This record gives sequence, C-alpha cells and structure tokens, in this order.
Amino acid sequence: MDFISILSIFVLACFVGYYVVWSVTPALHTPLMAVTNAISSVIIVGALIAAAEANSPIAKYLGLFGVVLASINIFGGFAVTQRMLAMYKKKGK
Amino acid sequence: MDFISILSIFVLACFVGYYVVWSVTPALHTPLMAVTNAISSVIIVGALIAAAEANSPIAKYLGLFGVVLASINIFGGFAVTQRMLAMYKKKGK
Amino acid sequence: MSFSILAAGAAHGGGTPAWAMLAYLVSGVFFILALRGLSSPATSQAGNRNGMIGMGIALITTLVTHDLANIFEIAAALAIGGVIGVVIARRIAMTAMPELVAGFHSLVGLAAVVVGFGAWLDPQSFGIVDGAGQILAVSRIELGLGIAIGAITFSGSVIAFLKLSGRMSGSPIMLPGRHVINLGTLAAILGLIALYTISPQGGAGEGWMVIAIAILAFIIGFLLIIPIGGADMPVVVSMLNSYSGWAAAAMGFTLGNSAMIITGALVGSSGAILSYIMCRAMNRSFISVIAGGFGADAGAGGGGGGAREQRPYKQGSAEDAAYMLEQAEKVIIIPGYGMAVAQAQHALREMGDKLKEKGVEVKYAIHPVAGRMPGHMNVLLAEASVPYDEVFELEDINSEFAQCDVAFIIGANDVVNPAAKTDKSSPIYGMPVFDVDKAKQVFFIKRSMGGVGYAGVDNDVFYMNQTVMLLADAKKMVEEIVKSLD
Amino acid sequence: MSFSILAAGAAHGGGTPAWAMLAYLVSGVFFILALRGLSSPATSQAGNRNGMIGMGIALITTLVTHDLANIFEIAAALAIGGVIGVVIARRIAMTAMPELVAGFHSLVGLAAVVVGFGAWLDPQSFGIVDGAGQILAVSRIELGLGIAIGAITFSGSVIAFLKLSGRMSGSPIMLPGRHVINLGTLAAILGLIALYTISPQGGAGEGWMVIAIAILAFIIGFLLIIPIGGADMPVVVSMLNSYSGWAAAAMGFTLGNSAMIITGALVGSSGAILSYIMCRAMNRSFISVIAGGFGADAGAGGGGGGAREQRPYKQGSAEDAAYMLEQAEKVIIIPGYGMAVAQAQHALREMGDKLKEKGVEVKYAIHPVAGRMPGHMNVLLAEASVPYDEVFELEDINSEFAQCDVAFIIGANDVVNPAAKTDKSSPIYGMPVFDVDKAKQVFFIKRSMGGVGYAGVDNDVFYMNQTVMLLADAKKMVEEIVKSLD
Ligand SMILES: NC(=O)c1ccc[n+]([C@@H]2O[C@H](COP(=O)([O-])OP(=O)(O)OC[C@H]3O[C@@H](n4cnc5c(N)ncnc54)[C@H](OP(=O)(O)O)[C@@H]3O)[C@@H](O)[C@H]2O)c1
Ligand SMILES: NC(=O)c1ccc[n+]([C@@H]2O[C@H](COP(=O)([O-])OP(=O)(O)OC[C@H]3O[C@@H](n4cnc5c(N)ncnc54)[C@H](OP(=O)(O)O)[C@@H]3O)[C@@H](O)[C@H]2O)c1
Repeated sequence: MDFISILSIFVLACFVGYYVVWSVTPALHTPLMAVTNAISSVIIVGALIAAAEANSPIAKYLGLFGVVLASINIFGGFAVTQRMLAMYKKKGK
Repeated sequence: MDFISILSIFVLACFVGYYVVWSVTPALHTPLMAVTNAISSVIIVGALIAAAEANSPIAKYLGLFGVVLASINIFGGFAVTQRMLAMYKKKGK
Repeated sequence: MSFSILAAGAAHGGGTPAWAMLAYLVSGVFFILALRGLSSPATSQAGNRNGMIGMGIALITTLVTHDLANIFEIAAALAIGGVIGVVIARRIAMTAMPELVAGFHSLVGLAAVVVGFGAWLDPQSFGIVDGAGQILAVSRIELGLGIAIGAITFSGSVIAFLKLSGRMSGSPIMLPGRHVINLGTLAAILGLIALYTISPQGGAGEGWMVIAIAILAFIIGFLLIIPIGGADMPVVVSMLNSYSGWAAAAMGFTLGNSAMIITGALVGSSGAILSYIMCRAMNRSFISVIAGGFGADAGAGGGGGGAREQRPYKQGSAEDAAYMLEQAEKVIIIPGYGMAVAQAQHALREMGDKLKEKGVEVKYAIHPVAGRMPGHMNVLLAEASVPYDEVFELEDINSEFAQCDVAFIIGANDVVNPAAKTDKSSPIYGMPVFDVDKAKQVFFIKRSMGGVGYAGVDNDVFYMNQTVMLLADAKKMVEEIVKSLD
Repeated sequence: MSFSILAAGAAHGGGTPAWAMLAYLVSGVFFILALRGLSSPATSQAGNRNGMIGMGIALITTLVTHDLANIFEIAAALAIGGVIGVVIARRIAMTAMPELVAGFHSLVGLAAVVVGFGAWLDPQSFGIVDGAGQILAVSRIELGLGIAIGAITFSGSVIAFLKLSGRMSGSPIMLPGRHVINLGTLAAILGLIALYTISPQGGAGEGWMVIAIAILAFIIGFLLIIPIGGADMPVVVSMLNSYSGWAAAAMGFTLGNSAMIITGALVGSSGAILSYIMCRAMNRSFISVIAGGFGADAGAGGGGGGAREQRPYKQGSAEDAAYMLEQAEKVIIIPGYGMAVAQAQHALREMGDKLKEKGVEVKYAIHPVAGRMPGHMNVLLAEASVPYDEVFELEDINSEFAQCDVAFIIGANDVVNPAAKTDKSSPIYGMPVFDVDKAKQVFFIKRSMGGVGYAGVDNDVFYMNQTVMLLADAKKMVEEIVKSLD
C-alpha cells in the first residue's frame, strides 16, 4: 500500500468513526468504553509479528509479553462487554 | 493504487455515504437530489482525459461532448442548489 | 487461493503523480462535507460551497496532470456547458424541480456513456492497457458496465423527465409480455459484456459489441420506466441516481481516482436511501414500485375515480374559511401536490402571516411523500419565505392534531387518507398518514369532488362531520381567503 | 513540490500478500459493525460478536502470514492472557467498571510500548527497513510517537485506576511549578524523537534515545494526571483512550495494516467524542479539566463543605417516603454516584416494581454525567434488570417533572443542583440539570447534610419546601422503604 492509499483509508475511517460513535446510544457508553478497549488491542498484531519472526531473542520475549498484555485486554474486554450487554433488557421480557 | 487500497477506500466511503446521507434533514431532500446530481458529474474527469490526451480524433470530440454535458450538470446543479438553499430562512430573519 | 484479478488491478491509476492522488482525496473529502452541510439549513450553503470547491480541485488537478494542447477547446466546452447550466438553473420555476432533477440526471447518464466510449477508443490515455496494448480484463468489465448503466440512466431519466413535466401521460404503459422482453434484453447486455471481456481481439477492438451494449441499454432503460406511473417517478429518479453513483465508482476503480470512488459511494447511498425512505413512507416495497403499474386508473393530474357512490359532504366558501381561521387558536396547514400544481405557496404564506398577526398559532405539516419528490413541499414553502422552524415532519407534529382547532389541507390527499390506517384492501394501507380526523375542524381545498390523489382512492375525510370542502384552484381559493381576512 | 516522505512510505506493508490485506480490511469492517451495534441495546450483543469475529480474523491472518516456529509459545501467551482476562471480566463488580476500564487501558498502553520496542529491535520483521538496513525515517517518527503515547497511556491510566478505585486519594495533587516541569518534559520527548529520526546510526541503534523517550513519557503520564481530581478521571480515561487509538493508527501506517488504521480511527473518535460529551454535560472546557485542580476541596468520596451556613430542612423516615410514594401517580427516580457507592440498584429496582404493582408510573432519569463514567447509571440499572425503555435521558424527560408527583433522588447531587441554572459564580454554572424543583414532592437520599457532590457545592434542593431529606446509606434506606411498602 502506498502512503496516499493509507492516508485515504485513515481519513475515511475518521469520518466513519465520527458517525458511528455519535450514533451509539448514551445508555451504552460504558460498554462502548469497554469494547473500544478490546478492539484497540488489535496492536496485538505487532506483538505477534515480534514474537513470531524473532530475529532477536529480546524482541521475541518482548513480543510474547505484549501478546499476554493485549490478550488480557481482548478476552477481558469482550467478555466484560458481553456481560454488561446481556443485562440490558426490554420491558416485559 | 493497488486494488485492495481502492477497495478499502470504496468500502469505507460506502459507510461514510450511508451515515452522511441519513444525517441530511428531510427538509433538504430536494437540494440533496440536486447536489448529488452535481457531484456525480465528477465523471467529467474521464471526459477531460479523453478530450485532452486525444490519441484518436473521435475520442477527442466525444470527450469534448462529455465535458459539455457534465458541465451543464455541474454548473446547473450547484447553481440550482444554491438558489434553493438561499431560500431556507429561520423565523425572525 | 488465486488473486490474479487483484494483481491485474495493481496498474490502476499508475501514472498519476502522488500530489494529484492527494488532491483527488481532498476533493472527495469536500464532497463529503458538501452533503454533511445539508444536515441543517443553517450549514447548507457552506456545504454547497464545499461541493463547488471539491469539484474545482478535481477539475484543475485533471487538467494540470494531462496534456494541455486542447485547452482552448476544453475551455470552450466547459464554458458552453456552464452557461447552459447556469441559465437553466436561474430560469427554472421551483415547482418544476422534479423534472429538472430528472433532466439533469439524463445528462449524467449520457456523459457516462460518452466517457465509456472515450476510454474504449483511447485506452492508453486512461492508463488501462496491458503490455500487449489490449484493454485490461477488469477495465473491460468496468467499461461495459459503465456504458450500460449510463445508457439506462439516460433513457430512463428522459422518460421520467417527460412524465414528470407532463409532456407524456403519467399513466403506466404496459406492454404485453414486458417481463420476458426486459429479462431477455438484460441477459443480452450481460452476455455481451462477458463476451467483450473474454474476447481475444477485444480491448480497443470489437466495436460492435460495445455499441450493441449501449443500444440495448438505451432500449431497456426506456422499457423499464414506461410501465411505471408518474408519481412513482421520484423513486425511479432516485434509483437511477443511485445506479449512476455506482457507475461513477466503477469508473473510479478504473482510474484509481479516489474523488470518483468517494462520490460514487455518496451518490449511490443517497439514491438508495431516498428510494428507501419514499417506499417506506408509502408502505410499498421497492419491487412493487419498479414492477410498475401503480396509478393505472388515476394519473398524477387527477382524473375521475369513475363509479364512486355519492356521499353527502359540506361545501364552504372562502369567507366561511376565513371566519373560522380567525377564530382559531392553532391552525395546522398540510400542503400537498395540488399546492405545487397551483403554485399556491406564496398566497399560503400571506394567509399564514395574516393569521399570525391576529394571534393565531400557525404550523406547517409535511408528509415525507407529499408532492412529487422528497422535500418538495419544504422547498416550495422556503421559496415563499416560510421560516423552516415553522415547518414540521409527520412524526413531530402528528400528536398535535388533537389540540388544534383547524387542519387546513391544501392540495394534499393521499397523505391524509384514513383508509391507510383502517382499510386493509386499500392500495395505501399501512402508509403513515396525518391524523386530521382528530382536529376540531377540517378545511379541504381541491378542485372537484371527482378528483382523487395519486393513489386513485376515495377519501373519508371529505365526508366527515367537521370537514368543509373548499372546491376551487388552490391559489385562487387561498387568495380569496386572504382578501376575506382583511 | 517535494513528496519524498510520500515516496518513502511506498514500502509500507510491502511484504503482505493481497489476501491478507483483504482480510485486515474485513476485520476493520467488523470493528465498525461492532460499534454500530451499540446504537441500540437490541443489536448490541450481535455488535460485540462482530467485534470478536473481527479480532479473530486479524489474529489468524497475522499468524498465518508469519513464521510459525514459535507458535506454541505464542499460544501459551494468548492462553495466559485470555484466562486472566476472562477471570477478571467474570469477577468484577458492575460498580467497579470505571476502574476496570482504566486498568485494562493501562495494559493497552504498555502493550504499545512493548510493540514499539519490538519493532525497534527487529525492524526487518516489521518490514520497515530501507536498503541499507536502517529503519525508515517515517517509521522512526511513528515508532517514537507510538512508544511515547503508549507510555503516557500506561502511567496515566494507572493513576486513573488508583484514583477511581479509591486506592489513592481522589483529590488533586498539585506540585509547585508543575506547568514548567510538564512543558519541559514534553519538549524533551519531542526533541528526542526528532533527534532519533535524523540520527545517522539511528535505525535499530541509538537505544538510549528510545529508552529515554519511554522513561520520560512514563513520568509525564504520571505528572499530567496526578493534579486531576478523581471525578474528572473519566474524562482523562477517555482522552487517553483517544490517544491510544491514534497511536494504533500510527502503527497501522507503519505496517500498512487497514485493520489497525480503522480501529485507530474508531477508538480515537470514540475517546474524543466521549470526552467532549462529558465536558459539555459539565459545561466545562476540556482544557480546564486537563489543567486539573477541580474538586480540590471535596473529593469524590464526600467530605465536608466546611463553613456553610445552617439552613432549615425537613428530614423524613422510610415510612414517610413509602406512604407518599404509594399515593403518587408518577414517580421519577434520579440515581447518581451515591447509588453506585451504596450498590443500591437492586433494592431500587425492587422498590420500583412494588410501586408499579400499586399502579404508580415509574421512570428513571439519567444525567449524562451522573455517576463516575458515561453510561455508568444505565449499566447499574440494567444489572438490576430495570428495562431500558423505562430509563430516559435528560433532554427526553426534563419536561416531565412538572407533571410528576415525586422526584426521588438517590445518591445524585450535582446533577440536580439549581445553582447550575441561577448562580453564575458556581463552579457548575451552565451545566444542564434536572428541574426537580418543578416536582410536587422531592425525596433526597444521602448520608449526611455535610456531604456534598463532586463539585463540592451546597445544593438549594435540600432546603426547598417540598423536599424531604432521607439521611442514610442509599441501600439501607431503599430497603427500608421496600419493607414499608408491603
Ligand atoms: N413526494 C414524493 O417523493 C413521492 C414519491 C412517490 C410517490 N408519491 C405519491 O404522491 C402522492 C402525494 O400525495 P399528496 O397528498 O401530496 O397529493 P395527492 O394525493 O396526489 O393529491 C393531490 C391533490 O391535489 C388536488 N389538486 C391538484 N391540483 C390542484 C389545484 N390546482 N388546486 C387545488 N387542488 C389541486 C387533487 O385533487 P383535484 O384533482 O380534485 O384538484 C388531489 O386531491 C402520494 O400518493 C405519494 O405516495 C410521492
Ligand atoms: N459520569 C461521568 O462520566 C462524570 C465524568 C466526570 C465528572 N463527573 C462528575 O461527577 C458528578 C456526578 O454527579 P452525581 O449527581 O452523580 O453525584 P455527586 O454530585 O458526586 O453526588 C453524589 C451524592 O451521593 C451521596 N452519597 C455518596 N455515597 C452514598 C451512599 N453510600 N449512600 C447514599 N448517598 C451517598 C453524596 O452525599 P453524602 O456524601 O452525604 O452521602 C452525594 O450527595 C458530577 O459533578 C459530574 O460532573 C461525572
């Protein structure tokens, strides 16, 4: 990908982010915080690269440490969001 | 630009389009139709390429014809939108 | 997994310098901001200016990055188009907006066809050739689709223009066996595109195929639209708008041009969403609209409902109406298609002003499909300087009829028909309508008891106890009311 | 115009196969759908599942396109993290959400630092080296910024966690000359990043610079957050969330990874918008929150307002309240931070149920900054099985106080303080508040007359004629009311 493409994707993603976040109902702002926490752990991709390719042993162990940290967030974040969301119920249910 | 970049831009642009159009107030749906008419004439870019590069005379005259058609739309579309929008006024103004 | 088609795409826009690609992105962002501005009347003019800036950037970028030898001819073409466009835009009456949009629209379609042919004749300039000088396979698909969609948009919009402007009867024209003909033609177009794509001497050759695609697409655009009734034309225009957006996006893929891709997605979404909104507001499925035949008995211009039973109704005069309106505390005005036909908006505004002077609260209630295009009534009221904060949407005002003294219906009909709520056999059943029956008093302006709304059905509101029919041309009637109010 | 920086970027993600790039795009789209699901509780669980799918796609794609030699260690790392995460998520009390989010957040920050160091140690694997084996200049900037933002997020979130969980006093800690120290440290960090970028043996060398950046950033994260009061922590957490989003996007630029870019933009917007919403709801500028010092006199946990004049007020018992509630036709319940502290939500729901059985209409009114994080009260009420269609936002319910018999305030304070509307000198002036003074009767649960809300100001509602103070722990008081209702 060339820089312009990446920039284009970024610019459009910012518009999408703006609209999609404003459309979140205020009642779900706490789950929003939890789930953004989880998805921002997509930097685990970087940690995986460091852990997998491992041209340097320190890089490898740093990478593995990063994987642990990020996966706490991923699993914990989605699980706690799930737990919260399961509690929201409509009248008469 | 590689295909994936273009596709990424397209996919994100569809999300943006979805949100941005839903956020248009119904009172301005007629101007919306007029202005989308105007901007969809951005295909004038294609007509300009044909008219400017002109490796074939037919292509050149086709291109020039396309430029005329698209520019009717561009100038007409923006002008009529402008005329409509200038009419919307708030109370007490 | 094979991704050869992806690899083939790698050439797209290859020759464009980085700064130009950035400029096209900026142009696309300006287009987004243009539509975003329409989220409120206050920001809308700035939005429109953003649209112009975006278009300016795209134009200049394209000119600067290409051969300038023909610059004078190009400038002349731009000037001719520009003058025609501006003159039309200045002269057009606001009531003629629906046909103007359709007419402009046909031009976009034709321009797309022209660009498609240009790219086919001169593929080098478009940067869509492979090593052997043949047009790339992906580009051939995009080109074929672009021409086909452009041609359908052109001929379809021409029909829509003719029907909306009354130059052609609004009533559906149903050919026998049309579904078979249509499907056959569509299949032939798709087949030709496929044939062209795989054709060995294809590329810039095989002219007959490209021309045949265009001709068949012109024909099918015509065939698809004539069976659709006049008042369904706005849905058709929106649908074609959406298609042309996707066609522009396809062209953007070919040229690797982000301004085109973004525009295509915006216009494509806009058309699709407006069609959806209209269909939902009419409680009809998109398919039923496109299949056509609706409004077969009664065209947009009225026409008799024929053998209807005669039921008693009250008729009133302008003086009666003026007297009751003065006494009221709160009046809700419901304009419809008839107001546009009669050009009664200015007189109506005057009436509203007079009533407000006398201390009456006046509000305007707009149904999402009142008139003949989305937002049609809003534009006309704005033209007559009705402030937009006195104009309300269906769902915001419908609960207020119970507290209002007078519901003043002017040229609207289907949008106040209670059959939509009660009569399951009615063609408009399920469409949300104004609860005018809850108002203490109803005035109903239309020209005759015979005339019906677009859906061609009788309306119980005519015969309600509290309804007074004001039978006359809307403009004349309102002008007389204004006189009586003095 | 020179676009060398653009050209340099051309290498980004060069080694990734096309299908993997597509997969990352799909993953990004799933993340968009995840947040989109949160637009209503009905679609939210499907949204969360989309988020998981997106993450799964990103994980698998990364693993498959890289060396699998260390797969067992990686699987073990994933498993350890996963187990810890799930256990925490299962065990945590709903009232502890604010600190949980802050805590999880610190981990993201640390992970970003770790990834930054990994990329610095092993740039080949990240595909960010030039011909000479040096790290690309753009990548060095991105790397430096990524480490710095990650480190700030880490230490800042740790402080936020400690303050929110009460392990550290919520009151601001104001160092002398802190603005000078902070600006100096920030300048040093930026200077080091610049130095590293232009350093000739830079690239994978110059370790001291990279380490110094990390250390200074850890320190400044600490320094920036300690002067900010406990109840402003949600704004801080959101702000750090936003920063970490942008950091993820920067990393996405480095790797040419669209999943990261899209996520970064989503998270960045989310944090920024939530901060904005909170600041607007408190009518305070973002700058004033970040500059710190708010809540200096009264911490989150209460604390005396000191020298306040003694004014007469009425005190009531649970029986009085129960009697009045039973008689009412319509009751609006306003929960606040105190309800969370007392964990009174279950008892409250029981009270609501009892009242509904007796034919009383019960609604819940939630202020955008009630409690200690956005949506805090909604989650707690949902936990207690209050249906979400009985819970209303400020602007939707505020007009109903005039028609309600009882406003029942439980552990809220600032969000009902009329000083926000009348007293220009009040620190909460301009903040939108509930018009409880319009209700016929007000019950106000708090522990003592001395305690104040987060803003540390007195509240005229205590002393109104129609107000009855119910002084006790919220949970105990509500439980007693429930008993009296039997
Ligand atoms: N807006 C859109 O986007 C859109 C899109 C697709 C379809 N439609 C359809 O169009 C219809 C719109 O409803 P509507 O209530 O606005 O209009 P309508 O139901 O078509 O009714 C128009 C009324 O105006 C009267 N009228 C016509 N010319 C008049 C004149 N010069 N003076 C006074 N009255 C006049 C007609 O009766 P007389 O002939 O007796 O005068 C008729 O009662 C709906 O059925 C809707 O589904 C709208
Ligand atoms: N939600 C957010 O996102 C957010 C973000 C930033 C800032 N803030 C700030 O936080 C504040 C939130 O307002 P709020 O009205 O929810 O709360 P508040 O104004 O902080 O008041 C809390 C009330 O609860 C009482 N209380 C505490 N513990 C209790 C217990 N165990 N039982 C009964 N009562 C108890 C306190 O009085 P006693 O001590 O006498 O019991 C106090 O009156 C606002 O100032 C807002 O600006 C919120």
